[in-house]
Amino acid sequence: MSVLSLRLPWRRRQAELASLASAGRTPWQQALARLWRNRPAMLALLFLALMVVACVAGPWLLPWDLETTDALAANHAPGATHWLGTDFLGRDILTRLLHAGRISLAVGLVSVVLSVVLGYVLGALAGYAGGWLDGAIMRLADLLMTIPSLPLLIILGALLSELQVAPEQRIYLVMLMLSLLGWTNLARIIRGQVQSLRSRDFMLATEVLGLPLWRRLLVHLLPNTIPTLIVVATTGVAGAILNESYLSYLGLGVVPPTPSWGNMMDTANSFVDFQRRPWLWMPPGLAIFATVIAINVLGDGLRDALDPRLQARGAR
Amino acid sequence: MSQPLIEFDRLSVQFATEQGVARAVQDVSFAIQAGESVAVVGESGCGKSVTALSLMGLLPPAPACRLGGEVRLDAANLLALPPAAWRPLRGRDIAMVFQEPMSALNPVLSVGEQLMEPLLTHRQLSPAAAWQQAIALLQQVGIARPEAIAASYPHQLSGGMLQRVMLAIAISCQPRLLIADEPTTALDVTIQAQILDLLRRLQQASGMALLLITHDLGIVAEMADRVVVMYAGRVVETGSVRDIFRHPQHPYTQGLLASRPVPGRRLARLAAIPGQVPSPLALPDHCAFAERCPHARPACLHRQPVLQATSPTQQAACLLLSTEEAA
Amino acid sequence: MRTYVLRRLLGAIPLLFGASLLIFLVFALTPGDFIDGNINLTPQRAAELKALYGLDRPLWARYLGWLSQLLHGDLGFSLQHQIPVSTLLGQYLWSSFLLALVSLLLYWTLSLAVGVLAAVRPYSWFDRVVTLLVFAAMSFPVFFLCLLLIKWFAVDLGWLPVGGMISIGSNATGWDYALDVARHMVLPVLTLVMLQAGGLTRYVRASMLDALAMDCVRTARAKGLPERVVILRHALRNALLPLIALLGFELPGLFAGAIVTEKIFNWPGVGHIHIDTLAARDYPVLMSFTLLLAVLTIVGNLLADVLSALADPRIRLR
Amino acid sequence: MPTHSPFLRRLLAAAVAAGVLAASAQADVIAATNPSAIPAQAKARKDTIVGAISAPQGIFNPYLFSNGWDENVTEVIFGRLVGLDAQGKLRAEQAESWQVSKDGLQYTLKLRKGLKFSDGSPFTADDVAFTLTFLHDPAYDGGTDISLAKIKGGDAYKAGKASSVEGIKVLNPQTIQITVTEPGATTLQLIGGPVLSRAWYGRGYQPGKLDDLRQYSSKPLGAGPYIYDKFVPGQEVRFHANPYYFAGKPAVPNFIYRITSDATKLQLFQTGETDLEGFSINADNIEQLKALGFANLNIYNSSDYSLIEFNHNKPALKDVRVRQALTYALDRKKLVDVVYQGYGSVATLPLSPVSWAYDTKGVNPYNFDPAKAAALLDQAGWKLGSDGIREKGGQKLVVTLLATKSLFNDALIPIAKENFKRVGVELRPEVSDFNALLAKRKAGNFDLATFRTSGLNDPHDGVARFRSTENEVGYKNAQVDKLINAGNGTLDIGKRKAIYHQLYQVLANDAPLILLANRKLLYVNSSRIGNYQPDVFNGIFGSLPKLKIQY
Repeated sequence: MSVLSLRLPWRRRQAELASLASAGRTPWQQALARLWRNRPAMLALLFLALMVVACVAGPWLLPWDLETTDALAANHAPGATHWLGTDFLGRDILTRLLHAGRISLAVGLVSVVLSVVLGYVLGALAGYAGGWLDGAIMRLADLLMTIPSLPLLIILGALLSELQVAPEQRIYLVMLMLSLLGWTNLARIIRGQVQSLRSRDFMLATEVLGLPLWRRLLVHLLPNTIPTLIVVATTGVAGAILNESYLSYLGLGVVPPTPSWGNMMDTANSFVDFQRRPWLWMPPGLAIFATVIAINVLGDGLRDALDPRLQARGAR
Repeated sequence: MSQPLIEFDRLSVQFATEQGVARAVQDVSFAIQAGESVAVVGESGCGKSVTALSLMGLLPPAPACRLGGEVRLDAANLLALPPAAWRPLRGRDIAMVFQEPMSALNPVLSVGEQLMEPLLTHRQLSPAAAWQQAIALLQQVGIARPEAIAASYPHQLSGGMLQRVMLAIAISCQPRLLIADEPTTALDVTIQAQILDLLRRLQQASGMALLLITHDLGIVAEMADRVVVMYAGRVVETGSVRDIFRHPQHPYTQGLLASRPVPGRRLARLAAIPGQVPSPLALPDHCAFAERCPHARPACLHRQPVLQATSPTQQAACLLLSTEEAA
Repeated sequence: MRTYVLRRLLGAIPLLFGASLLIFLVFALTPGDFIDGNINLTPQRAAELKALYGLDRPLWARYLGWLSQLLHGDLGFSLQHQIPVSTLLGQYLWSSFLLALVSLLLYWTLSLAVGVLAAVRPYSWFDRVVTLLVFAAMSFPVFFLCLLLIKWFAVDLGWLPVGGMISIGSNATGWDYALDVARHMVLPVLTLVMLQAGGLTRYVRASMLDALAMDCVRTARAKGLPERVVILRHALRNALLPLIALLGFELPGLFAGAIVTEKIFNWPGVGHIHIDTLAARDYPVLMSFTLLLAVLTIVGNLLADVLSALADPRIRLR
Repeated sequence: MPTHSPFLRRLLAAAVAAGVLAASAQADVIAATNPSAIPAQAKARKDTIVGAISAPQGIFNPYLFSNGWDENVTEVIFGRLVGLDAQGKLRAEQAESWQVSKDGLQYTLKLRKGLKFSDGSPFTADDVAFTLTFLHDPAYDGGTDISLAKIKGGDAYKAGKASSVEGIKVLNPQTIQITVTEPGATTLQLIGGPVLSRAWYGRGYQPGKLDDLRQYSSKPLGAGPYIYDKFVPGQEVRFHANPYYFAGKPAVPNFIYRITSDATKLQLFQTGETDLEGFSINADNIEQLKALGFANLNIYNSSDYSLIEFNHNKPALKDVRVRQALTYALDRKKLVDVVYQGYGSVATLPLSPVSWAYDTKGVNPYNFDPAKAAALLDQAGWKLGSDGIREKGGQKLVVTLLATKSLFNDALIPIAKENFKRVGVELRPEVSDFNALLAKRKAGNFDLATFRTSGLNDPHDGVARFRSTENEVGYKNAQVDKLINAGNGTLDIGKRKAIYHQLYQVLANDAPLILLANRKLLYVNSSRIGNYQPDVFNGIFGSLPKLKIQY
């Protein structure tokens, strides 16, 4: 038989079996319990937690100063003195990597959480409520999608510098604004899914039961859209971390000398650095990679925990 | 007795889950004769649907799900078949009707298309002939405007209507066995009766065997020749409808009958039996019903009962029965 | 259906006016203009030039001027390139479109195939390898990928040109021209496919996993349909529905130009025009180009809605 | 202290080499070691040289282009009446000779005999008059500011009060006379630029309406070494040799400007797609290019300089001691070493080291001296606060720095921040794109701004920004104004040199800005191309007519 052959992913009954095992608790407690038992998800969570701790505490533990430049120690390969080498100003890569993680992790998570929440709520509302609300939300989305983001960012950069907002806080305001503009794509996708889900019997049942709207959106529709949200979240985290460095061209990103994973990679964008000094770009690249993988695994775990019916672990 | 159509022989099914191994079905043995109606009864999670699906080959593949024993169709072990050899049997020899007609049909394909599929696959009809046949089948299941219904999509039809469509699909290739997994649970009471009536008529007309999976003893009494009672993955009692309803031997069967729904009130389920079904992840080595059993003795917490004949047509698995006999 | 499309099209008119106003305001408020960017001008000469270009007129007058121009079908005159904006865009838009269209076709095909395969065998080695590759491609910037491809295929192996759209000094026409362009397209297309396929593969996989879990897929199997039919006809058709919205987003993308990729491969696309004109604050070009993308965005979303309704009988058009 | 890395040794060696070269006007050449390594693709191009260019836009009119790449294209097509040599001195090209009256108010240019445009039509003084008159058109919006030449009657013509420019007089087909109202050292370069043919450009031209003339931007006609063939947008500009070029038809029949970008120019050169290319200068690039074997490396000083500008309208920066202190506080040597890796130098004068006017004698070099900086700040009344930041009258000494994102600034900002902190000054960098930077600067909303000048042809171009009439950031110094005017008011190089030397000393003491660096440029040619001698004032154009293909 062809590669496509497979047997039915066996979910529903298995879920019933699992739910029997944890009967007698509220759905949320059950979900948490399921998440707790999900070993890959817990490992991912542990990894993220360790990363946060390392980024917060690490720079204090290392002997190198973040901003002190040393022309004589420029571009050293990794070694005993500098474990991950030094950059073109002789600054310790490891120290900068960990320090950069503070901003990059915060930026990645903040922007993703914001746009996912906005995109989900508005998309689900539009798809579920339909009618004029759907029309209004979608036309607003259309309009927002037409606004050119680059000049808007330049304006924002000028405005923030006019208002004398400290550079280290600007990035968060920018993330907020990008989320306010950037929910549109996700909202359209979610809306499409919800329109299909709306007519499935379990949603009709919630309507018949007269459950409040928020409960229908959060408890019944959310688990069904989680796979999409995970995809958006993982692509979003990587994108936000990398794009942060492009924002600094417009005065909106992190201002040098403060490091971020994005701008660390960005300074190694010449072919020579790429080929001959991998220590300049590999550490931040791998850090982003690991973060994205961890978030993906955690997201999968969350999905399984929230709606075991959708468990897709087949041959795990 | 002639060669049975279907024979479950010490079937066991285990699922590997994150939390451990779930023993969904253990040591299940029973047979279905050609043209016979057999009902499998039990609470949800007792393994009755898994048993049915093992017959269809629709359980997940190896590492996630492990099968033991044999399931035989015409004396050939289905579990030993490669997937490719199993597929042509589905829909042609064995068909299945599911609990929720709303989700069991594909929302983006028209009813007619879905009805034509098995005809095209198993009977190699031309599309035009398959369409004609589909209309005829819809008429056969009592649908008034078959052309209009065939052109419509599942979301445009009521639950009862959809279950009729499901039945039409199931009988389209004249299977020898029809599995009906809680076929009326999701439907209104009035529709339930119509569907059951239809099911019975179809069975009589074609002479196919019926494996009815239900928790509703009312339906069992109406439809079945024989009953298989399952509890926690095991068969606890089996016998003719008369045997089971007149003199149930197993305390669980007795409890089930005592908690039979009062007419007009559905979903009363098993209020009469205290406690809960044990988790398939943590099944005891002793009688799984012992904790809930009103007649349990100390021995019940130490041994696993086996099925034994209590009459020529009835068998039960209970230690109480064997100790009484021994005494 | 026809009335729905008609109503949406009519509804797009005020939307477009809104978009044009927003776009105008955004650019009008952007710090700096075409004259400010020239450090060699004396203040007197700068003032003279601003008056020549009408940059000293009040905002509303400039907006109305632009609007009436647009309504006459005139996209304006590029300050920087000194040719009509339509001519300028015409020079670069189609090469961007060509690149984007070929990549689009390839990465949708690839993503669908890979996403479906990964979903059919979730957590298999194939799925895991694909997942890792996708996330690796996401975690490193575009230019790394471009540089790597150039190093391998153009410098070390010498199979393909480093960049550009035609060979140096080439006067080829007809088939020879097409072949020349095709050779130059390979690497940028490869880059775009690798970049875009990542996210899309994840979407397809998630959507397909969802579809495979539907009861109707089990029904299809119970009917004894061949696995190929179960996957492609029953599961994939359901999995494609949420992806239609994504397809709608691609329409403006076809004409927007891939900024980094075009730059590194010297592809004469509209991406660098966008960046150059922004750096020079050539507002007539920027505004018209942005408005063009706005129109495409609105049309793309409308198309997505119509397609969704055609593909999903449950979504009735209101 | 770790032992020196091989990289550092290379860096030091390069720095020594660069020091030796610093005063040389000619390019330092690192010759190809293995010409046989020339890629086959390049060798196959027997009659064509491929140069590199960044982003031409297709406005091939020397007075209408809006970006410098188009200017490079027009140089090839048009040539000039009066050019510059490798030292920045005037050089006769299409004009055979010129005379300037004693008072510097009258310029007489004599054209070469038998000059022809590339279509064979005659090139006369009338065409020069047409060109200069056109530049006074009120509708003219190009980058050339002819008003700086102060031609007599120019303003009247521009205002529509005269039908011709009074100061432009054609004496005979070979001679033109220009009368100006103010002497100017750069006037000859302004009036001795590229010439537009009246027959070609003037056909449908009417004063006040440029539309007709503009259409010839894509069909240029000039008298330069090569004739324009075709512009393939985003790809290349193609030329063929001009048989009517005054110095003789160039030896190589075809020339192409191929569009390249920083990311892949090395790969394009390496695979033989380009013959001539410019690279940003650093040890990495030089090492890679040398390794190719077939590349000739030409290294020479650039004519621009980078700087940090003070906003003189800010009270703290009005104090000369603060400006001096900030200059002393900045370790510019380190900056130059890190960025240019031995191929640049700390700027002491607002001028390229190759210029004839370059003379640092007696000019304060402001060597890195944090102690002196601290002392100056103390004198100015800025006392160290408890947080390590100086304050005066409750005001903290916090300065903003406007910068764009660039490799140079990636090094400048960390170094400046660290250096300033050391003397008790907090630096707040503000990054934006260049246009927004200039807008902010114009609005006066900044303390410091950093950027690089464009290429400077005359010493006057380097100091014009300090003149109070042209300064946009509030700098005023009467003595400086006087010296700048004097320097621009005579054409005698000896006199000018003395004036500028005095001006540089005054400017250094006044510290109106922090001069950062003079960089070097790296131009590379495939060794198959002979006679290639790029220089700072002419780039590749200076030797273009003489190039030949050797392999």
